[in-house]
Amino acid sequence: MSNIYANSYLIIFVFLCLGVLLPIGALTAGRWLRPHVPDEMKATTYESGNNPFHDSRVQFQVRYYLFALLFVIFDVETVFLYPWAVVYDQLGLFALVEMIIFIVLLAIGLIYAWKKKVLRWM
Amino acid sequence: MTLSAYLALALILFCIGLYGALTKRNTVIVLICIELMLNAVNINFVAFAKYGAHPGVRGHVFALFAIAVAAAEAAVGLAALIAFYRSRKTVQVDEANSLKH
Amino acid sequence: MTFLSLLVFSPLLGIVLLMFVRKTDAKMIQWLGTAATVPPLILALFAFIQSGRGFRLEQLDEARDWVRLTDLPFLTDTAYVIRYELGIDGLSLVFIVLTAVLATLAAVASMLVKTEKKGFFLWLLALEIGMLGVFAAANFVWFFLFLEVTLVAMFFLVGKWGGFERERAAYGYLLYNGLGSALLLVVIAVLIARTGTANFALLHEMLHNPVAQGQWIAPLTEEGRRWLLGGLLLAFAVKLPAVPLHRWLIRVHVEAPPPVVMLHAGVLLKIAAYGMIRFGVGLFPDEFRAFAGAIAVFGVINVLYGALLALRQRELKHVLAYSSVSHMGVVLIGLGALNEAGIQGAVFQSVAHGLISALSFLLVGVLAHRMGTTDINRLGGLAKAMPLFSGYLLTAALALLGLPGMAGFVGEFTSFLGLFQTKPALAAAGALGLIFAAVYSLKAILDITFGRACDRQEAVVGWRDPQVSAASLGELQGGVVDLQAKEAVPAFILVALIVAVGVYPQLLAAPLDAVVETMMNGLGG
Amino acid sequence: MMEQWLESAPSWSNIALFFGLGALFLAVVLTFVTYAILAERKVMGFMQGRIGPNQVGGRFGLLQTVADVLKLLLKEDTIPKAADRPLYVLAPIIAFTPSFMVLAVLPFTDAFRFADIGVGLLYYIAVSGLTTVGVVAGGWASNNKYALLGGMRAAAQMISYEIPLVMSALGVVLLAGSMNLVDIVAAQKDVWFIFAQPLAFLIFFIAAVAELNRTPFDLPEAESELVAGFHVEYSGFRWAFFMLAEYVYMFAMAALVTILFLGGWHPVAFLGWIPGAVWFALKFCAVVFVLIWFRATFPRVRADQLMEFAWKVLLPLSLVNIVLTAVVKAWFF
Amino acid sequence: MNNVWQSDWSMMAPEWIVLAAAIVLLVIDLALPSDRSRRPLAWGAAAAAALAMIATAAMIPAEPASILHDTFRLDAFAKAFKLILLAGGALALLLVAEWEPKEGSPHRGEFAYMMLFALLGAMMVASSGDLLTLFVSLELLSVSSYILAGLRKTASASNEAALKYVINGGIATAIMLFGMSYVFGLTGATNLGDIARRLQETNEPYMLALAFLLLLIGVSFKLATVPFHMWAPDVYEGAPVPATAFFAVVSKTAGFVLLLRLLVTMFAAAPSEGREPSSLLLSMQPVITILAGLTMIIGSVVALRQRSLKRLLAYSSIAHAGYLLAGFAAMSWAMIDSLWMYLLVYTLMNIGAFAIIAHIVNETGSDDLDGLAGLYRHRPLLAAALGLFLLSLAGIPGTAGFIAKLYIFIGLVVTEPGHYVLAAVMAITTVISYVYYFNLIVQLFFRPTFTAPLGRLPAGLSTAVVLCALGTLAIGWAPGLAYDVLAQFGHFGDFLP
Repeated sequence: MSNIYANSYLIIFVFLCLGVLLPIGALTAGRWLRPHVPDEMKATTYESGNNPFHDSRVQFQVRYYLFALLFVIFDVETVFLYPWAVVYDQLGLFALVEMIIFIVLLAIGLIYAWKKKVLRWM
Repeated sequence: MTLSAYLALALILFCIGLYGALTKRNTVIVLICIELMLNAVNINFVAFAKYGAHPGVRGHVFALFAIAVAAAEAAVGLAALIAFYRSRKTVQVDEANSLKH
Repeated sequence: MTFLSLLVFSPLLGIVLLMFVRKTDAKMIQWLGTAATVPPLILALFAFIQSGRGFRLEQLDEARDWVRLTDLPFLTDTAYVIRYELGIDGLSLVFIVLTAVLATLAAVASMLVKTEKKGFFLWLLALEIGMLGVFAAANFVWFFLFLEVTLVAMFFLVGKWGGFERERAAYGYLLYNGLGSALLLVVIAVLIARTGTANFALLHEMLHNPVAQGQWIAPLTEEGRRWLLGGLLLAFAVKLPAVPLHRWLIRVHVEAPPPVVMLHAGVLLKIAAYGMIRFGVGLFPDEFRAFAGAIAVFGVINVLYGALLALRQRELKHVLAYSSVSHMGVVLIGLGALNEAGIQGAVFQSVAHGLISALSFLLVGVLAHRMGTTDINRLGGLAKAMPLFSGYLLTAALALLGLPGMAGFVGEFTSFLGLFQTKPALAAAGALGLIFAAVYSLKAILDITFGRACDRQEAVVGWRDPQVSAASLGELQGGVVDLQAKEAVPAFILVALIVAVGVYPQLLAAPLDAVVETMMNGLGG
Repeated sequence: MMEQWLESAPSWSNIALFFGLGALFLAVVLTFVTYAILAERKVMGFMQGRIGPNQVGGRFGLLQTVADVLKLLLKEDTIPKAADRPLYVLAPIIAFTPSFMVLAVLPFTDAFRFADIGVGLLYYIAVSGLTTVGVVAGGWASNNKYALLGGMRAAAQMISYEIPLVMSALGVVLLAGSMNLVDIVAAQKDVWFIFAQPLAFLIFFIAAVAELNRTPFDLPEAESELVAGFHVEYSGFRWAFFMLAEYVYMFAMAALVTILFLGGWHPVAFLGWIPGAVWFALKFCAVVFVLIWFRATFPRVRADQLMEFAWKVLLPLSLVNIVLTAVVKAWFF
Repeated sequence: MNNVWQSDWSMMAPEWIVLAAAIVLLVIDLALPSDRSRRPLAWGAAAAAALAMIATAAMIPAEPASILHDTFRLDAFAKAFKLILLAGGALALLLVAEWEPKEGSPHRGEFAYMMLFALLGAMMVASSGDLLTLFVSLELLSVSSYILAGLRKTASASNEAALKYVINGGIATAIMLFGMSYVFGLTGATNLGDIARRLQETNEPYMLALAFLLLLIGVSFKLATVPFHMWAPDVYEGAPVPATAFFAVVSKTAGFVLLLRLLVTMFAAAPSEGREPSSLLLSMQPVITILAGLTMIIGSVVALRQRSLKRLLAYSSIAHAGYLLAGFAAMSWAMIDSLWMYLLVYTLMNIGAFAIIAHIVNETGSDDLDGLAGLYRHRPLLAAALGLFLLSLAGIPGTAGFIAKLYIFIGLVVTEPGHYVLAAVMAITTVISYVYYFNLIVQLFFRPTFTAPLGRLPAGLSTAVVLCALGTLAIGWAPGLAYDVLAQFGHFGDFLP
């Protein structure tokens, strides 16, 4: 059993290596094959023809952050949901009630965000 | 001996986080450092739960709760930071000095 | 029996009534406020007379359940029970009478206060409650409670109705006495914690033959008791005040309004003396011996220092303030003697100085009111302008310097007598102070009454009082109003009392004897 | 055969073995991608009444994509001087690597599978999330307004749709009582979860399409508004790797859908004699086809529709689904 | 799992009430059209807290018990401190009802139920018997508090306060949690009782000491005791007044509850490095003593030069935390009793003062202490009430403050060797504190007024002020009232699980 455990992660590690090696290999191979004649125009930022004006690191709309916050909350809450789901059979009715309360609270949170116009994109 | 290795790692992480949290000026970095500390805690819990004197699942549970709470704190922290940025147009802690010391 | 509660809290009635009087109705307020101080006076005198007739004061003791801090199983039932306890003996009685009398007189003298009389009387009555309570309390917690009431009341009276630097004076008073009280509080806390009781009588028992109130309460050690006594004495030394802790006293005497100073010099300073006698000698007789010498030395220092500085002052209030320091020194001397005469002297001196300083500050108040200044340099020849006033002033001076046949003499004489028996050298040194006293008091008073103001211009400028439309000394002597009846009455009463005590000390000695007796027994000889 | 390898004690030989197999599998995946692209173009061609690639490699253009790849390989690679160079170089790798890593846990048949870990599903979701970082990094690093916008949109979209994805998968976990993908497939022996969890399937599939940045949710690279989204500045093989990542994800996601909802390698009732591999392949291809079909038929949604759909429709639905599933299970099982 | 069904849920009645109220209010707040006033919500919240308080009081005679595998304990300790917490919470909610910042109060709804959630967290801290619940409920309190601090979204001071609070609180949490992880590692248990038992035979003195110190640091962050107090003044000044009142009272109380539950329960019997004294807690006594002394000194000295009322009260609250910590450091048999008494009194007098300050801030928009000048002239009763609270804070006899302080003093000196130094420090700092408290009194009564006369005190504030004033006076003159309640708890004999 522990062997399976170890081996599985070994495999994952191997896949990681492969996943890194492929692009590196390909790109180095490309370096030998492809031409390399840089010039000014090539190195400029592309802005549909017109010359790039001021820095493009524009300040994002705040709504991006708001969604990020929501994501953090809801995504992490699943941390409780998954274990519960896995052992649901053993837990019985009480767990159901508990989790329904939990989900209702989550829903209230969602409704709150909804009402406060956080979910409005435009 | 695996345990002490994990503990050492956690301790190092924690100290880095603490150092950063106490010295850095940029609030985002400070918040990240706090997360770092909390993750050090999680490593501790999980390590103890697996290799500790009394192995058991409690450590994992505690880690789960720690993660959730950390997320909540991070969310509130970012929200506070955004509000602060809106009113002050900066994210530097040491510029948060309108309240006299 | 609720006699004492009645005595202590009867001014409350006045406070309540005053609440319903309009701010503007000064006459009504003055009248009501004065009336409110009468009930305690009557009750006090009644008790005094009764005790003179052999009535046993113990019968007046009161006790009600107040609070039980804890009922932990390992403690005895009596442990940490703090009750509401009042009880008096001859010693307290004397001071209570003094307080009641002076309070009434001060209330009368409050006519010199013109602004916000309502608030003034409210606090004055609160102050009286505090003072009466301090002397009537039979339990440390309540003693402290009443003591702090006086503290707050004085803070307001000085800070709101005082002279130009009133707030500074008030803070000085607050901090010095606050420190004293805090120290006292620690001592009290230790006593309660280690003996489980705050009642004086019980404490007396516990301290002499300690009974464990239960496990986990460490009994007091010999050394511990010495420390406690030290703290106690230091706390009261601040309030007495003993040199070098006397700065606040001067400022308060100078800044506070006359009636307040009457009470302050007359009663509040005596609380310290009372405390030293009651707790110092009463609770820690054996340990007290160790301190007696030091106390006597401090006493002598007080006497000389006060007297010398009084000599150099050219401002009547300062003179009197330093004379207070000097006279309180005499109290210390009496305590330092640590024999029957000494202690009796200390009490006598307290009462005497209470009456005398009350009288002198009443007169100073009047003077300041008339002339707008009390600067000796600027005043002179009042004997012609205000003969009656000058007469009283002279009497006060004579009392101050301890003329035989006046109260001051009895106090100083007995105290020094006591000290001569134990520490003649010190006593001799201290006696110098009496000579100085004669010099400074006569010098100051005579300058004012018969002497000539140093320079006229100054004098002319000196008169601040709008009532006086005078532009020159000549006119002034015609123009100034002499002591009026309503001012003369309290002055007269005071003089009468001074003389009475002076010629018939037994008046005070009678109630005291029993107390001093027991204390002497406590001291073992 | 995988079992005994898995059960053998971990050793260097194992590593070598796995490496070989992994490389082999990588080749397979690449071939799939090559022909998936071709298939996509062909199918769309037919759907739009065109022929599609028909020059290179016979009249079916079988070598068309190969040629494209070679072209990309030979294309000059430019890095704008305004770019944040190290990040710019790193981004494609960050984007691609997870896409391949997730394949490690997918069981294709009971024999043909790699890692067998208890939290397979969680692993998939967690690792696939990393790609977002690569995308945003690319958008940020190339320091170009369109790229940045594309990157941000990609991030917002991915995180928004990840939640319904996760929540709907929860229904499956509830029924299977395990996060191990093999167990999940095993749990579908009798009834596929697409029938037990229709709602979850819908949500999951929609969310999956969005995660793949495919039409109708391909805003991050919307040619018509953002030129090309987060990889405007990329060209040559760097660009190729973003593309590659997307198609590998298409592969992975199709496989995952098959595993979670279509009963993996389980045959349709009476057709048990056909090997599981074939069944898996069929279902897999069906899913891929549907994905291509979508692209051909659906218009692109607006950004606001996109986000609000995720939060206001999918998320509540998936919550409802969880409760329903739990209740039903509590009562009837 | 049956026992979960059978377990006696009525024990959690107060918590249920608060939780239900919070959620209902939340929903109502969402449903209510935005132009409607949210004031009734705050009143409702206050009512709920009061109701919960009654429920708690009703349970006082009940035997100590625990449910949910001993994660939720309802012992005398829990009941006693819940009473204080709920009282403070209810009064603070009254302040919320009258909260009128100049930019208007669009978030009063949030204010109300966020405060309820924080209150819930504090209550759970009081009655949690497990490290896990302790931590989670503490975080519920903290996170809600961060939000409360930042509720004036448009005011930059408020935002800054929230930010500082989050950062400091986060660091504190992390440190405390790190300590907890070591404790868990040493014992493998999260139940406080088991931990206490297993710590007795632990043989890792250094890790144990480290854990203790980490926990102590974390707690003292929350308590804002020196040297971890720097955040408090800023947060107190920036936050809206009701929130400030809440932090000063409820959070502080919860902090001390945490201190007792965490450190005392776990380490009272834990072995210490070296021979004598055998208990780790006792061997750490010097550290705590020094902390207490420094806290008292710095709190009261720095308060001297404050102009802002909130900031002044912040430092004064630091000083009070010092007194409380002194009571803890004494570790006499009177420890918990005296802390309870002090916290009760502290709650009353502080909320009272804050209520009046809230009124001044609402009316004048500033909390500079000039705002008090001459208040006596046109609002004598208000001035008198504030004067009373200030005297009580200063510990003048005749007010509740004195009684509480006296008990702390007794606790300090009852043991041998007594903590005479600490007692002396406490006495001196008390006198120092006279300066700034009486300075306010001078402003109130002696100085002429510059500002326009204040309006009448609105209903909520006046209710709070009257209740607090009555309490302060009553306990001051008849402490028996409070001590009889205290006697009900049997000196928390069942505190240690």
